[in-house]
Amino acid sequence: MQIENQFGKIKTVSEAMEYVKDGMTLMIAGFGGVGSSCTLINEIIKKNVKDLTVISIDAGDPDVGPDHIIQNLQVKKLITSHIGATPTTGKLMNEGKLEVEFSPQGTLSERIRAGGVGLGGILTDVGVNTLVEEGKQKIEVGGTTYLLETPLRADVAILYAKKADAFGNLVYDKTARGLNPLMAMAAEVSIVDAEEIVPIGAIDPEDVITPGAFVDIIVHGGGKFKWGWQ
Amino acid sequence: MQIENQFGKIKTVSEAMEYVKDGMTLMIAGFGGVGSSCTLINEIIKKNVKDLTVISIDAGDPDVGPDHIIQNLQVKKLITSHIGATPTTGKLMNEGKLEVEFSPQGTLSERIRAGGVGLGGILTDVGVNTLVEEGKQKIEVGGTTYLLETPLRADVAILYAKKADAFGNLVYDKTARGLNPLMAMAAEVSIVDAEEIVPIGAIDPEDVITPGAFVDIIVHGGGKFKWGWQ
Amino acid sequence: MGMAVKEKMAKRAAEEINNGDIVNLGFGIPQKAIQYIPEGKTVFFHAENGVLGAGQSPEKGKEDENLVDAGCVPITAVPGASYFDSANSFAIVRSGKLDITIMGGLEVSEKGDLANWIVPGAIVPGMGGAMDLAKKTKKVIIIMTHTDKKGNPKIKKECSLPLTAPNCVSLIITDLAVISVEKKGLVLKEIFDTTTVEEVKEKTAADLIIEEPVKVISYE
Amino acid sequence: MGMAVKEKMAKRAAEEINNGDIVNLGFGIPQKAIQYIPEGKTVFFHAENGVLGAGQSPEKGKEDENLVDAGCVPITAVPGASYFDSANSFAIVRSGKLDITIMGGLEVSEKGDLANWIVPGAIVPGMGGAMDLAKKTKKVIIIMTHTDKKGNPKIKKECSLPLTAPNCVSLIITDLAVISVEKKGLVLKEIFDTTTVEEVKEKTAADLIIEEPVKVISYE
Repeated sequence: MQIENQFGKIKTVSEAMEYVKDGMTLMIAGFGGVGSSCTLINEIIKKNVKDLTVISIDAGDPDVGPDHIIQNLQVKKLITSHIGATPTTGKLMNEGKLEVEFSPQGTLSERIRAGGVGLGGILTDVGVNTLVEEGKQKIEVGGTTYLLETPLRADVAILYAKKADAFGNLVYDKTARGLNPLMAMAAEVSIVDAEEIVPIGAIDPEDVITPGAFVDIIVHGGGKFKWGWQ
Repeated sequence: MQIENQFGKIKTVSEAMEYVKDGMTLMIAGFGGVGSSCTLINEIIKKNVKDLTVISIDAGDPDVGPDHIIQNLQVKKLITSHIGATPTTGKLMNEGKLEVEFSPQGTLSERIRAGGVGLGGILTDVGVNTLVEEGKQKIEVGGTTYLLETPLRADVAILYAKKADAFGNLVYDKTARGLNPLMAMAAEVSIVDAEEIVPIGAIDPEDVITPGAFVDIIVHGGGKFKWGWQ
Repeated sequence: MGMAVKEKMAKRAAEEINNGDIVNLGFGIPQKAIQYIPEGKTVFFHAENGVLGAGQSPEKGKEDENLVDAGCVPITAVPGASYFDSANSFAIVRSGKLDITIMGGLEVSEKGDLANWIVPGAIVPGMGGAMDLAKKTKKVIIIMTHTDKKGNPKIKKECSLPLTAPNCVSLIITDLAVISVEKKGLVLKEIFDTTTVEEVKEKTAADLIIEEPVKVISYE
Repeated sequence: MGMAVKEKMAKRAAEEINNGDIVNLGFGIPQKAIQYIPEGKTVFFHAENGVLGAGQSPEKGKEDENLVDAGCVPITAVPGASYFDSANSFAIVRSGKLDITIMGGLEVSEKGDLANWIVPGAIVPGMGGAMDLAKKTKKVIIIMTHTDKKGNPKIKKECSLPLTAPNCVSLIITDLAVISVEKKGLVLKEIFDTTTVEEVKEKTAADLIIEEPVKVISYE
């Protein structure tokens, strides 16, 4: 079926890749690769852009996810909560070849959300009196001490969705939601790899998780990860 | 059909009303009455609890919503964004019989969300260099000045939902969503007036807007507002 | 008699809207703009209570009590619409994804400061979503009468009323003229065919930059 | 030979879970607790990647690549489950709606400080969700060996490793004993039938309050 592309958001993968450039800040959605776009990750490796700052909840898995971009030495800085599943990432960090900034996972989610919804930061007591508080402003509210955590934004976010319509309304699938709706909001250009692209009106307004306002580019990648358990 | 009440959350309206007490902070969900629980508002008027601090996005409409509780002189303080549709509320404010704290609507939503998700506050530049900044801490992040807006929580929240299962998973209806999911998170006791109560498993996990973790009491009120346009 | 002046202002405002734009309309005259969107343009109207893709009023008797705009008036939803909670609704606003907001005004200053939430002497209604919208929308268009009921200018060097947001207005559409707020100052772009440049200058309490020829708007 | 010690610790931890509880299980031994929930108790397992109501593993060949736990292992969803994004997932944690989290530990102090995110000398894996969970869950249960591989006590007056969260642990379940963290200090509640109170005291580098009789746990 031919989908009417009335907002010009539906593009080819190579058109979308024009937005991915050296030195940029890139959000890679997904959790251990679940909810990541296999096609766009592979294309970024193929394009071999360098000096990226990557924001992702983890480094993925040795088999899937952002780790492959890191292994390929395209990343200078990683902002994440966990790299334990990917030995290469930790090795590069210890060798001084990769800067890693750790945020507690809930804090990382809220920092990305804050960037996405236009807040200047959030206060949380998670991390108070731990290494996480280093270099952060402490603020007292109602007798409790909080850390001021700053918002995160990116030039480009890449994410997987189950379904997108031509306006960019998105539906995710089960636990492949994760950070995806937050990163869609937090990037100058959000690129969605949709398993299925449907015409305007084909998604019930109640089912929309990410309104099309937050989506700039829609591609159909079609790539599939090979999972560890397969 | 008899619904199995395996978590004891399904109660009668009068059982639910035992949680509503003099002097408490009460969140009333809805937007101009849409998404408010007609039954619970009427019961609060009937119970005539006093000295309430009410948090609601507006004072409702002269015909529906929180305004009736305010008219009945049960409220000492209202935290809201708009009272323009209800002459009584403004009159009581001007006579000094009601304290009103105004927050910009988006800020109010984020303050309630912050209370709900356990944050110590949020930074926003909405309201900077206006009356809204009075008495608030100003914080500089990345060269921009933000107001520190504090979280809001309540003892009890009352809200309408289209559907609830026995665990309290909630589905809303169109624009009757509003602040409801945020208030459900932000109260010690959240009381949901569900149009329909269904057994566990009857709601698709993708359709759940408020997970049952945030819902304490489920009633079926059955009351219906008479709308201005009717 | 031609088109009523309120309609003219709404029609002129509608001309600012592009295909695919995300637009929030204030109550009253701004809402009339919806009728002047040309065929073929798909515009997503945002209502801050929680819908993107607000459509026309339903037929009488077909109203849905749970589908209303921010004025609690029954609406419909267009294809491609979505519903969300209030936090996500203002996420669209605060993140700068809203292309245009059209709202009323009490005063606009030379620098584009807006005052529209406290009416002097009246009951304070609260700012609702106006501060968020004025501060964060890409293009803020104010529709208002050029002067108040007593004939005092509403476009001034400085606002005397409490601000809704500083330095936020892009375009002012009055019953007399269209004035754009630019870095160099207020630029008189267009006048309606019912007035003159002189009258507009006289009724404006701020400097107006006039780049001749000023376009004259004539609506049938 | 009786039940393996890892299973015993998981079974003992499972006894802390009540009907209707919302529970997050860390990787490894904590996850075994799921098998010891008695029939008739409905427990909602939270996986921080975005599901409340995580169920048992699917049959081989019936895995859904988009339905996994926080370790990216395929799971199922129980009736009453819900999916959400990461912000809402940690909303459940941060708001205090999580009744119990069971996780591993490297060190626990007398005051209930927890260190479990930096393994000395190893690559730093990152804290993942552990800080959020440890800080904000109503009841934090730590399952760990009583001593490290060299025989050094892991329950100490003060943690020497960087903290995950201060003052957060409620209950410690080791291969030897069950110790509750109370205001008055560490209370030895139970010992497994493979050890003695004396051995537990010897292998603990903090004061233990002993309220006789200490219950002895014997699992078949």
